[in-house]
Amino acid sequence: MAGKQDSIWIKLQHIPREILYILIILSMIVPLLRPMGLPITISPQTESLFDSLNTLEPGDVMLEFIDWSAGSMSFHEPGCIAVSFQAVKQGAKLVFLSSATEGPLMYELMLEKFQPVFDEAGYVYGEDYVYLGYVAGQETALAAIASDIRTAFSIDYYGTPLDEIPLMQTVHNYADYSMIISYTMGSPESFVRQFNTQYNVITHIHCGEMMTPTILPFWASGQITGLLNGGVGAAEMEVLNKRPGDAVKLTDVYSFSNILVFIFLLIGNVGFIMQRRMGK
Amino acid sequence: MISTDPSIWVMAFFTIAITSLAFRDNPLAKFAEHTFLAATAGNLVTMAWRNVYNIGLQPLMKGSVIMLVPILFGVALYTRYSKEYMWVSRYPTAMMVGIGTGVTVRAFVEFQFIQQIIDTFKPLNSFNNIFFVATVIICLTYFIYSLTPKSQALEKSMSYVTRLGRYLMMVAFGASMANTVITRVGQYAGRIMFLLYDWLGLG
Amino acid sequence: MIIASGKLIDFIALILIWAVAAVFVWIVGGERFAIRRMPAIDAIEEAVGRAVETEKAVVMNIGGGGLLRGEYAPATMAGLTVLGYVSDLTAKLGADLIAPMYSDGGVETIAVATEIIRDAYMAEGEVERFKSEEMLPFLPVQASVMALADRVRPAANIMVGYYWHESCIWAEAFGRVGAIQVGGTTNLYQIPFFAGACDYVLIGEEVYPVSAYISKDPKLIATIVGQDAFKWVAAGLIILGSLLASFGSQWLTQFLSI
Amino acid sequence: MSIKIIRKTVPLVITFLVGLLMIGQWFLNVPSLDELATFLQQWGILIAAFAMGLGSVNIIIRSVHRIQKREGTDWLYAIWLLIVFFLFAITGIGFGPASSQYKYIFNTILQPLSATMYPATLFFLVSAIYRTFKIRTVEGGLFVIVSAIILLANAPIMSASLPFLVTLKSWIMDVELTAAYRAILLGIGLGAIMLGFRIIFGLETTHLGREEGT
Repeated sequence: MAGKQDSIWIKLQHIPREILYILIILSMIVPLLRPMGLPITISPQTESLFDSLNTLEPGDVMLEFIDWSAGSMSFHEPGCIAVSFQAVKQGAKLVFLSSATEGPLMYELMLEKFQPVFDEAGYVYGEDYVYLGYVAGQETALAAIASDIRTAFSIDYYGTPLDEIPLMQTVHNYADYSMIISYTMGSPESFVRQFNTQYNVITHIHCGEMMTPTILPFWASGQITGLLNGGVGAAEMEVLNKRPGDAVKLTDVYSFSNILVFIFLLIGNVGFIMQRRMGK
Repeated sequence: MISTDPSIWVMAFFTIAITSLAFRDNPLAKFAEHTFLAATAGNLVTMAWRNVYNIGLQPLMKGSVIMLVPILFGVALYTRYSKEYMWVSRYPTAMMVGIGTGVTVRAFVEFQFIQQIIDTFKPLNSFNNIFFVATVIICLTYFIYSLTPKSQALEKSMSYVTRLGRYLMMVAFGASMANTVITRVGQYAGRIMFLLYDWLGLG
Repeated sequence: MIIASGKLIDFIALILIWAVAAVFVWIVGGERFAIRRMPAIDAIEEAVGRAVETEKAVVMNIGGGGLLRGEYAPATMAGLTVLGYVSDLTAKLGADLIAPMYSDGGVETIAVATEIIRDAYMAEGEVERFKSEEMLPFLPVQASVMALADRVRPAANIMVGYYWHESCIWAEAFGRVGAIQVGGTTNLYQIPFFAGACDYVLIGEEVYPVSAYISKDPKLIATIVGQDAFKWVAAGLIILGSLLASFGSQWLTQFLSI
Repeated sequence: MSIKIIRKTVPLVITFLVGLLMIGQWFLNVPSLDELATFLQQWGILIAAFAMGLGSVNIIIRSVHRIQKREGTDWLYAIWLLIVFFLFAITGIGFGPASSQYKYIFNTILQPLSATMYPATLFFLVSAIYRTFKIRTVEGGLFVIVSAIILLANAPIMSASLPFLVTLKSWIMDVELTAAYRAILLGIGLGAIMLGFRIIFGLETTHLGREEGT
């Protein structure tokens, strides 16, 4: 009897990993095919980003760092679209740039989806928004962009010299940036250091949920104004915009897979504890 | 309808090949990983070249001779592959490290020391505030490593505080860990979306 | 005013921190100080011992940060110190060591690691056991990590350095085959994973004093002491500021913002 | 002696001067320093761009070695690696990254790979959570229990039906976690300032490579 019970607890701890993987994949497929539309609560971090975006006046310049790689496209792209939508609604001018190597191609993929918004708002490339491309050097480059954007870029992504672009004629350094936002999976702190600490430029960050804890202390101290928490934050932003998109779709996925992972954790630990108890 | 676009099929193949790595180490995954490695390096060179050309070579050709200096420094980096001339690459490295360190360190005092301390000044009038201040201090003592001759005698009692600090950090790490799951799920769901919608044409 | 506005205290603080460090490094010295116990490092000796008993190998790797980039180099250097320690132990006690290298950590990282291991084996007079090809396999891709774990089934897996997503793959691949794991990285958002998956973990900045702990070099210890002094200062300031805030005074906040 | 000065001392002096200059520019109101710093930052970007090629050279060297060794099927992978690398580099430099050719190969080859590579860690994560995250000690127990709570709170379906989860999560995130991470960040901040000291004053020279040839 005891031996039989023992084996159950041990078995519980040795479910083949293939089964776990298939279950987790299923937990993503099902909600994507059968969306449920769960309510989304807005976190204070997203709220402060939204409020801050709403203070943009027509003509203000916002720097957007397209620093995600294809890996986090699934939530950074909707996040960027949602933020840019709100900025366009406020009439702000957008300067896109990248300090990550996959950035330029990510920008083009994002633009394919965002172009209709620009067209609707009557935004013209070069006058209302511009893309400058990639700059090497990470934090050194950020410092350069803050102090003089022309040291980092001489031409835009498509080869036009900056001085021939109408929008860029009034954009030189930190004094001309109303706020910046970085969509990054790299080092969000470096943006805060170079823009906020030095020049008090309003700094927003959109990073993966896994990195949010590491920069929460900076949000609490006000060094970061708006903090978009990965896919969850992107979904909240879409809700605030009243334009539900890809990020909202992801929300259902979180429900299923998080509960599943919770169950794995539970099974593993129940098996472990019971086995230990039986052993005694 | 399942896609008929060959490039979608290539994309689906790579997606599945990389995923298969989690199940078992296999040649397809290895093939896909090598492709990834090479393509990333190629992309890096492409992007770096644009920078070298736009910031360095073009101004040089337009007559700003001073750009010759950083270009020579950049080229000198590659001497590290020769045993004899490796020391030349120290010049650009020293330059790069000097600029990088200066740019970072100058901000740290305010950014990650004083500002963070200021924000911890909380009136001790609620449980949350007291808990907050206490947690910061207890966890901070975990990161004090050196012992003076005097405090060596106190090591044992100090170790209780460090252990408490470790517990408090473990709670924070547990929370971060759960957040990692949601990030990875969100990222991978993007691939599932691609496979379901773009490749298989469902939904 | 020559000092930029709002930066006076920051400037003074920077000079003060550096001055104290200089005093400890060049005047006081670190001989009188010790580093507190680090269970993760102590565990390494035990793990190597177990490897000898079970005739299994020890795997040690130093992450993918390389030595060129400012933010990652310190962690890699700490990893190299631990690698030196581990290879001393394996050379002395007789376990096999495998130190896989991966990513574009750079030729210099691999060269330095090779030298470190060779030196350790040379010092123990075991130079014939040093085989760079087998000891330092180059694993460009994660698939080979899993293959290595399955093939070698080591007794211990030690990971100290700068890690990104690969921390997960390494720890899981070697955890599966039952290795004792010691993890340490300065990448903040990978620490939680190490904290959960490894038997012993070095939390963030704890990676740095490791060199001082292992080598007992007075100069290194002195820097650590200088650093610690300001942790006490920070703790003191926090207590003072909170007490002042309790009585409604913002004096310290204003002073520090000058 | 003079060889040592050229090979070792001058690089250290460069780091020292450049580092102090960048720090001075930040704290002091001296316009000429600003100009110099702007200049140096541009140089820094340019050298960093050159440095990005180093990784590729490493990859090429390693692949050539692997091809020369002809071990099993390993060298075939190495050949494939070189082919893809040059496909990207030549297309990218020849046509430019904004060209339709480059966009095509990027979107078909690199984009799906990069998009799967890091997210696929999910599977390793899941099996590690199931297999290794056990309540063995107090530390482990706290870790597992808090993970479990946040996992549930992160599932909108649970947090919608059990509102206390949201309260609990926001307490953990805003009070406990922020405080604990703040302590870690303070430590790291001091560590970075001290590392800057060691680099600028030449105590830390590992980035300059081995002593050989000095």
